[in-house]
Parts: sequence; C-alpha cells; structure tokens
Amino acid sequence: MTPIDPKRLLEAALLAAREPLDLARLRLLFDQELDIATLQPLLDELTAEYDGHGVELVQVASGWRFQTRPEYQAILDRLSAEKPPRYSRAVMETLAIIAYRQPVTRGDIEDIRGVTVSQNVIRTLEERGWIDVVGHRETPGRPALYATTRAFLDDLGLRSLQELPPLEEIPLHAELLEPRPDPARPAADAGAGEPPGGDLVGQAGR
Amino acid sequence: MTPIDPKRLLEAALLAAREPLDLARLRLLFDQELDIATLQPLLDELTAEYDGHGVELVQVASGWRFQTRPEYQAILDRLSAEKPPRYSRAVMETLAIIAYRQPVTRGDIEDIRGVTVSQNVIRTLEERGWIDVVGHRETPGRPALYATTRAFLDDLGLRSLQELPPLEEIPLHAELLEPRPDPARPAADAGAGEPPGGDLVGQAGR
Amino acid sequence: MPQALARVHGEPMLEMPTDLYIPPDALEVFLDAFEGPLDLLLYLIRKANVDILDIPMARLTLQYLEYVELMRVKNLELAAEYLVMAAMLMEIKSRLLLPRPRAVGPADELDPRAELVRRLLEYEQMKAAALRIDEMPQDQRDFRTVSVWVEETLVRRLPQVDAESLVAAWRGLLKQARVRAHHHISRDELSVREYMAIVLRRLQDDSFCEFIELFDASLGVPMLVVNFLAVLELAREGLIELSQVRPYDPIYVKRVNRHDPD
Repeated sequence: MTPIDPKRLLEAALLAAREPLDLARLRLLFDQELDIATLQPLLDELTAEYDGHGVELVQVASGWRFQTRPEYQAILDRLSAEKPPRYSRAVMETLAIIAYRQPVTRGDIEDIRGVTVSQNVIRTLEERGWIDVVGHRETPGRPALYATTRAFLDDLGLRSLQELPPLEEIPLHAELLEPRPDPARPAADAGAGEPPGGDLVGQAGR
Repeated sequence: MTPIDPKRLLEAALLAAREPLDLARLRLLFDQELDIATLQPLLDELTAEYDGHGVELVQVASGWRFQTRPEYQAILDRLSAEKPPRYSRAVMETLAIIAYRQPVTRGDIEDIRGVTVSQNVIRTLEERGWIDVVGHRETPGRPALYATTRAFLDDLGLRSLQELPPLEEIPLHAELLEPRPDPARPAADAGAGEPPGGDLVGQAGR
Repeated sequence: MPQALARVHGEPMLEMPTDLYIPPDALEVFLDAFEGPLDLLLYLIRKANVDILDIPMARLTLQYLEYVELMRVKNLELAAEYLVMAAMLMEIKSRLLLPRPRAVGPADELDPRAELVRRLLEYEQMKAAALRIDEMPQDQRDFRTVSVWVEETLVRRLPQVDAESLVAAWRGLLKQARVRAHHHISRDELSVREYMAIVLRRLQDDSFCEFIELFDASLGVPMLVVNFLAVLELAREGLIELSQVRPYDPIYVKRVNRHDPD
C-alpha cells in the first residue's frame, strides 16, 4: 500500500465532512503525530490549490470546510427543489440586535425595535439554529436571554462575532442633549427649525 | 462578472450534491445548451483532474458523484463517527464519589463536591446503567442510596470494585476524606493503576 | 437584496407617495411597509429631510397624529405601540412648550427629545446592521457546504471511561483553583459578549462548574483575559454567582436561577 499523503487525507476528510472540522479533529487523522504547526501549512496549500475551482476551502467559527463559490449559487439552485430561505425585515432586525447586543431578552429587542417581537420571529431564528437561550435574567418573569450560536457564525462564514460588520456610529449631537439656555423663550424654542404651516401635514388625511 | 467555466460549475454541483447527478440533471445547469456529447468530455476531464486527490469522481448506477478514495476509508472512519463524547466534570466526579463511597445519597455527594448535584447528572449515570438505587437511608426524607452496578464494572473492565485504583496514592485533603463508617467501601489495596494526569479532568465536558 | 429590507434612508420610497398624502386604499399597504412606530418616525424625519438630531417636534407630532387618525378612520388594526408613540410625542411637545423653572439644576434639564433621539439612532443603527448582515453570503442561500459521498459506519458512541479517569475526577475534586487575573484591558466588547454567551451556554448543561473549568489555557493570554472579563461582566449583571467557601478553596460559578428543590 502506498503511503498516504497527509494533504490528500485532509482533502478527503474535509470534502467528506458534514460540518466544519477544527484542528483538533483533523489531528485525529494522524495518530497525533502531526502538530498544529504542520497542519496549518497543509491547509494553506490546500486552500491555494482550490483557487479557481468550483469550491473553496474556508475557515469559519467551528473549523475548516469546503463550500461552493457564491457566484455559482444562482445556477446551482436550479438543481434543488427547495427555495433558499429569505428572512423578513423583522427577522433580520431581531437577529442583528441579538448579534450585536447579546445576551438580550425579547423585551430588550422590543425596546430597540419599538414593536412587539412575535414568537414566530424568535422561532424562525431558533429553528435555523442561529440563536438559542443561554440563560434567564433574574427579573420578574425570568425572561430568556438569547445569544447567537456557533452555527450562525458558520453559516455566515465568520470565525467570530468580531468579524461582523462594525456598527455605524451615528455621532450624538451635543447641543441636543444639553439644557437649552433660555427658559424665557419657551415658545420660540418649541418652534425652532419649523417653518410655519408645515405643508407636509396639510395634505395628509383627506 | 467573469464567464462561468462549465467544468468548474459541474465540479461545484457534483461536490455539493447529496446524491449522484445524472446527465439529464447536469444539463439543467446549462440552459440546455450543452448536449450530452459536450458534457461527457468535461466529466472525463474532471475525473482525470482528481486523479491522485483525496476524492474521486465516479459513475454509479444513478449518475455521477464524488466519493472519498477507498484507501482513506479506515482513517476517515475516525472522523465520521461522532466526536468521542465525554462526560462532564460533574458526572465524572459524581461517579467517582459513588464508586469509592457507595452507597451514598445525593446529599453525601453534595457534601463532598460542595455544590448541588443536578438530577441530570444522576439520570445520565442511571441511564448508562452504571449506578442504581440500592436502598434508602432512614433519615428524614428517606434519601435514595446510590451504588455502582455490575455493568459499571464490566464496562470498565474490572472484576470487582477492589480493582479500582487505590485512593491512597492521591494527595488528599484530610478533612474531606475522614473515614466514614461505611462497610460497602471497597478496600483500597488492589494496586495497579498509575495516578493519571490531572488534565484529563480539565478537558471533560466540552 | 431582499425587497423588505431595501428601504433604508427613505430610498424605495420611490413607490411611496411624493408627499405625505396617502390615498385611503393604499394606506394599509403603506403601513404594512413599516416595522413599527420608530420605523415610521424615521421615515417621516427622512422624508421631511430633517436632521434626526434636531427633530421639529410640533410638525412631526401633527404628522404622526394624522397617521394615527387615518388608521382609526380606516378601522385598521391600530397597534398599541403606535398609540404609545403618539402619546410620547405629545408629551415631549408639551414639555417643550412649558417654561422651565430656573431653580432646577442643569442635570435635570435634559432636552425631552433626547431619549427619543437615542432610540431612533439605536434603531437606525440596528436597521443598517440588519441590512449588512443580510448582504453577507449565507449558507444555503449564497453557497452550499460540500459533503461528498462516504461509506459510513454508524455507531452510536458513548463516553468511554476508565478507572484512571475516575481517579482523576476524584483528584480534581480536591484540586484547588488558583486564579490569576491579568489586568489587561480589552476594548473588544463583542468578544467579551461572545464569551459571555459561551459561559452561559456552558452553564446550561451543568448549572454550576468550577471557575477554572471556564478557561482553556490553550487559547492564549488575550483570549483568557477576554474570557475572564466575560465572567466578571456576567457576575456584574447578576447572571451568574461566584462562590468560594474559604480563601484558596475552589471558586464555583453558578447560573443564577430559581432555587427549586431539584
């Protein structure tokens, strides 16, 4: 029997795996003889080898995996009957709040969105495996605390939450938050910046 | 957008497919423009390309599929099974206490561990068939007394509890191990068994 | 890009009326397009081309009330949140109209619009974040993971335990935790939060564990620090309890929950 090429073995394992494989699991292939310093360059070589191929080797939160290139997806969809999932604004906004503010309760999410969050929205994200309950806040009702899962990171091709796009910082307007200087002019204050007879309003509601 | 290479598209489709794809389905990728006479050479090229790789493109009854090379099979089996599961530290410590101090109540275990023992921990060990209730202590609440079973001995390859490694080899806190009047406690003189590396425990429960 | 998410900063308002008059038969569709009162307010502010930080409260309140009235006239289901928002706008407006007593210290004289502005900004930030997340390639929608055919042997594997690991567990029981905290400061709040979730999830299975179990030394010092900060933050938020019987005894971390008898 010819000796087994470690890189080819890694390739076979990664192409066959149903989930990402981390370095610890990949080492299981080698009777612990290969250390991580040896494994990493092999993975890098493999990544380079698949440059220009129909699939690519990527690193995500749970490890390494092969995936199809996004530019082929629209065509590959012809082969599968099921429609890829698309999520409503309510779902995506809820997901964003959980991702950036975790751990949060449903109440926290509702405070930010200004509307009740339906159980369906939460369930959609839970069934996708993107969020789960990681505890309860010790306030009346013991509301569940939600956080994003590793599967969320994996499905978005991220290695950690830090790879999420940074939040846009909208600078706070200092003047607004300071006391207004002149209590003698309340009426003028209230009307500040408003042209008389707002025509936007005038036409509404006929 | 760069034009899509038909061969790369076939590669992506075949690698991502969960079942073999026949020519009729593969043609769906190409707006019916590619006839079978064109497709076949592409598949042959792809087959040749993967010569020497960790996976191979083969034709089976229902179509074409990529599969891992048979010579890697034995090694890949190490990964295809579930990640070797481990019991949590709570389970292992509870089991150790029951093994060395049986019969014990949950209260006894909690006294030694210094924390409450969840019902899940007990249930895990009961469902494994390693512990069972052997009686009740006649104190208020009549707490159940737990002991290890014959199956526990079998699964650990022991003929009797006396073959458990003796505790004397372990540096102990005297106050925790004051001898109790406990006739069922195994004699700790059976030898065999090195003090294992403490890091075994540190990794449990992942 | 999904349609529902396409309306940020007033953009797909192309399909919306050019002014704020909504034909009655279109009203329902129009209101369906909003995720709630904050969303509607943002639209009004953007539509009127007003700086969110300088909300013209009187005009906005009037516009807003027009919508609430429209919803009422049309017998549309009027979500409670819209009424609450209307009440809030009117309260802010009335407070702006009232003269303030000089006696009150500056700290108490926050502009009543400040809280509304804070909420609008936070919501707008999250709306934008949702859009960005949705634009990221997503498994199943934008790519598929690869899993080629492999002959599988399906064996259900149970945890393997040997006598030595029992002894190790016993010894672990007696081991003392030594905790050294590095006093580095991590600015990376997200990674702290990630670890907060990891710790809480870890405590799902066992409602408690030993403090040192929460740390994996192989991750390196920076991650250990972040991990440590996450534990402190969880304790500060009252989500976990740290306990130690005596100095140098093991520190235990416990999920805070009801003290049920189980």
